Amino acid sequence: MVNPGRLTVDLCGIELDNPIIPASGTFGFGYEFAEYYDINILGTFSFKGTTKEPRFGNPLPRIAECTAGMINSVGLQNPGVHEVIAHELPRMKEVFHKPVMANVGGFSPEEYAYTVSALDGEDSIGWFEINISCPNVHAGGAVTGSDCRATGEVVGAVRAVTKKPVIVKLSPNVTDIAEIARAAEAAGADGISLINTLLGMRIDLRRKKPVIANVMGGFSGPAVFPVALRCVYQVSRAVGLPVVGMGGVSSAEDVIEMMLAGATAVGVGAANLRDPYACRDIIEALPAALDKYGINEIKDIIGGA
Amino acid sequence: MVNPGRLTVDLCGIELDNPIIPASGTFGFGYEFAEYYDINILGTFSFKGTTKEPRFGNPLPRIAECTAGMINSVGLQNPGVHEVIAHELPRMKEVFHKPVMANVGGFSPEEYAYTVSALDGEDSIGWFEINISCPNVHAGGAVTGSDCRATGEVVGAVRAVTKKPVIVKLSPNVTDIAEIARAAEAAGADGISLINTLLGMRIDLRRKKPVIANVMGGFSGPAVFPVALRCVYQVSRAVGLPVVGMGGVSSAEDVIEMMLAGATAVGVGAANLRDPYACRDIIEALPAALDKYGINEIKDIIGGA
Amino acid sequence: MVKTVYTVAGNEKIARDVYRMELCGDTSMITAPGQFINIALEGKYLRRPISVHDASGDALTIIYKVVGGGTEDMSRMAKGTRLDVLSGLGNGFDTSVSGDTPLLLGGGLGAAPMYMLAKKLIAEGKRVSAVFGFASADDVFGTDELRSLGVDTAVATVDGTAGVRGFVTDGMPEEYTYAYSCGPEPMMKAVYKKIKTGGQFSFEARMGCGFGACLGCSCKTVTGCKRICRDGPVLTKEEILW
Amino acid sequence: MVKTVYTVAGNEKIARDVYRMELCGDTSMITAPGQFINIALEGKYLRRPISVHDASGDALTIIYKVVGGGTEDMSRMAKGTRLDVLSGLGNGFDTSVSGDTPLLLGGGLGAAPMYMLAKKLIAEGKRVSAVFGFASADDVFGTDELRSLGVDTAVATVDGTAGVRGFVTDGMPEEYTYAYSCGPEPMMKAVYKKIKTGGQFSFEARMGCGFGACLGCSCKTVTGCKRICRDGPVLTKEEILW
Repeated sequence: MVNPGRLTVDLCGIELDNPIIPASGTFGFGYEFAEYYDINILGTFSFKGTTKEPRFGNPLPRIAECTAGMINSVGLQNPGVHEVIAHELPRMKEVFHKPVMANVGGFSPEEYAYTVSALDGEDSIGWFEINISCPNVHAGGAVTGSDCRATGEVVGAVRAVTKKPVIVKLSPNVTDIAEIARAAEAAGADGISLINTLLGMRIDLRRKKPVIANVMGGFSGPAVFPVALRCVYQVSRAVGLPVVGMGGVSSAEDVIEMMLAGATAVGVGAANLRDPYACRDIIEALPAALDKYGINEIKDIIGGA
Repeated sequence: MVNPGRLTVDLCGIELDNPIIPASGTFGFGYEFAEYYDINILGTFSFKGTTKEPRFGNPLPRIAECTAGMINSVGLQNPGVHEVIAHELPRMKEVFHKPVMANVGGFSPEEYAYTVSALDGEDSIGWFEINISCPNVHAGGAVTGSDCRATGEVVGAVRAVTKKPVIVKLSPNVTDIAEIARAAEAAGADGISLINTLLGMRIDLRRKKPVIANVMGGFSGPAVFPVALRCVYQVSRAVGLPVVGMGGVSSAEDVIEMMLAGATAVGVGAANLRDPYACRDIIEALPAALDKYGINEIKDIIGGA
Repeated sequence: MVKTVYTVAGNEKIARDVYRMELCGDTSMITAPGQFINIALEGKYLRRPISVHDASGDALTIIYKVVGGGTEDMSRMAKGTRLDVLSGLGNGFDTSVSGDTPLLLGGGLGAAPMYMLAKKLIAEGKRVSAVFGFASADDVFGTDELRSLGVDTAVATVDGTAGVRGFVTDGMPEEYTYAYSCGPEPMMKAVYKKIKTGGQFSFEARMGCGFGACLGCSCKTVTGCKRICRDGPVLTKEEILW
Repeated sequence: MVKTVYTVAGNEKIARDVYRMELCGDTSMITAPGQFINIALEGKYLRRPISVHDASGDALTIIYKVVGGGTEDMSRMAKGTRLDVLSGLGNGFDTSVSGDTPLLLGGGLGAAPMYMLAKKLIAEGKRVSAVFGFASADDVFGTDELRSLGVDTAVATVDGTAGVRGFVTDGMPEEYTYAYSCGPEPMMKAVYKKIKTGGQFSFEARMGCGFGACLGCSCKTVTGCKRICRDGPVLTKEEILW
């Protein structure tokens, strides 16, 4: 690496050493991955989706295998924001010394605002990622992020209680994702992250019943990459905000492709579950991949396609 | 096979010897596949999407590879309905002696009605499949099938000009596919087929430009199977019509899974392109697969999950 | 958890649909019986979690059942095949609380981890007995091996074709100081209800990662929410909510 | 089109990123030079269409360039690897119209099908000459082989490191009765513009199926819409819209 800064990108005014961000729900609060490698090599990571109240989440089975991917139906399991502040963030801060992305879920604008307010005083938090698109907490996958008005209300409520950058995480399970992104932008979002999982399903042929106890769940993995790339392309052209692109990213090449489509930073989700070293390996592979495709600084390619 | 009728299903009042239907756009007008095997073993097939006027379709490249799938951007290339009647159907009838499914595309209710009227006198046609969901003919993938009102108008126009069963082919690129299916049912549809392709995209890292000349295209193959299965499950519970389930089906097991989800018959698309014998092999494998999972007659499992 | 490469050193059928695979590689991360490894398979997105049958030095043995495409692929693996594996997963059994005469209860494939557990208990000077339950005589495995360690091993089969007719709970001795159980949940639940002593129970679940990241295999316990893959797979009788 | 299995009988590098693979299997469906085969690769959804370099009896040779993951996998295939192949695809070159002194023009990997074409033309009693164009000397392949058939073979390289400096069109002889061309479109377009005789041009395209089903590689011609994979890959000068 001739140029040590060739991987840096700016995400809502905070510089990342590289664009790689383990996605919420695949990296816990980081400290367990810190047993495997120094997680400070990451750009940042998005911690486990946190809600006002503790949540056990959905019944088991929560996991189904698919060709080139998996379905999860965790359902926002988390110990609640106060427990997160009391026990998870202190453990996280012992091993991660960069600004972290705080992923927040909820069921009403007030609840989102409550959780963001509660976390806002944490210096370790660089950005909020507002998850309005979890397919696992409402019947049939209906989410706030399917509707422009509901999106605007949640984003507006959160915007009112924090000065930190607010990144809104969108669902791909919509007719027009650009329209939702514009609603988030109009309500004061600083960035957009996408895609959350595709709503998917598998059936167990032996039992002749859905594999997932909750019937449907969120489909992720390399299989969804072309859909994610398309959504990133559409959204990055529809709004004037930085985009965190994710969905099936598994290699340095995938990162470059996401950034060419319009992503400023790149989330890595399911890949962490198959291989706990996935993000480390991607970061290590990036310089050679940039060389291969004649790219000097990675920030130069954002939206280049 | 102890019971020779164990694979039969009834699709809108016409009995199929088995549920396997090569999907439109992957099987031409059948006569080329008839060089490889006797296509009369099929349940039926859906012929190449036909429009009022001849269409060349989209510029090349039209094809991109994906993990466990492919993107196509053919764009309804076809010689127009009159040429289809004059030259394609006669060739088809020489090799296929069962009722065929006539896939019809268009750009206005009047155009759909024109094409269906023109084809309605063809005795070889058993069903119309009304494609309101091709992602490759409008900017950004917007389609009639994204909107309940537009769906109702097209289905109503077609319904008025034919007494043959009208099957409406839906797009998965919508927020609520069940709602679109209900609109089709209310306008007089006799069946629903789904899913059309997911809107997807790839970027060529060497050229740093989209692989597909038209930027985005329709993503299909095993990667989309969990999304297709979910859509079939949702739609088959939302309407009282038979469903032709398709999307990534590649094996006899996939067929069983689709039918458990709610499909009465099962379309096979991209698999025909990777292997021209895919449908033959699936049909041959079905009896043993039924035995394995303790199924006597395949019609018994429709919607069983 | 350590990511490592194991090489297949042997792979043979030992009962109906059940195979024993010998693997060669570093096993130093296996610190207790009842832990598992998670194997990446070509063309399958999720790894396959398989409990450790035995491990020492450079040799590790697993016993697995062919239940789908992934395990079918495994059954065809030749000697020399290199496997990408996460090893040393899960807590494993705690032998320190067993008392002098622990009882091992294995149902079906749940018999697999009992061999390494028995070895450890015997090494600690305990007198071990075991009951293995299977559907039928064709499914029985691991009993001779256990007996060769000196473990008094009873067998129960549902159809009575081997050992006593019935379930594991029908073959249990009167006296034991502690119960270690692994098998299908209904079997473990029956054991849970029958034993008067303390016990440990090893659970199975569909896992996303196998190392505690995805919360795909969470379960509620007396002591809060636990991940089968990381906080388990072994739970104590006291913490199980049944 | 016939679906068949070919076994790798040889696989060696012959120029920069360029490999020759010898395959063993039924080649009876290859009825003309310029046809191609479509190879299924593990883990890749689309087959890889590769033009036939030579075919007779049970032996078929292809020449391919490593341009991505699929062809990279091919370059590592050992002798004995079995390949799922659709064979005998495309129309191939028509030698009946060549006249007595046909000229073969191959650009880069477009040189690959010229060997079998030359053999056929020579067998028909014609005197064949050829010009192969490459970027640089490291990329040159197939010329000695062609000369061994008695073909007067010139080479052009863009950087002048082998043969004449320039393009295929800079190395063309004055006299020939017909031109057969295969290579990148800009090269073929230059040939199209330069030749005074009739000619045939073999096209490349991203293909979905390779046998005419998907319409992924359609192109407009004087005689209507054609599929590169099935109605082509060879088009005549008269039908090309340039």
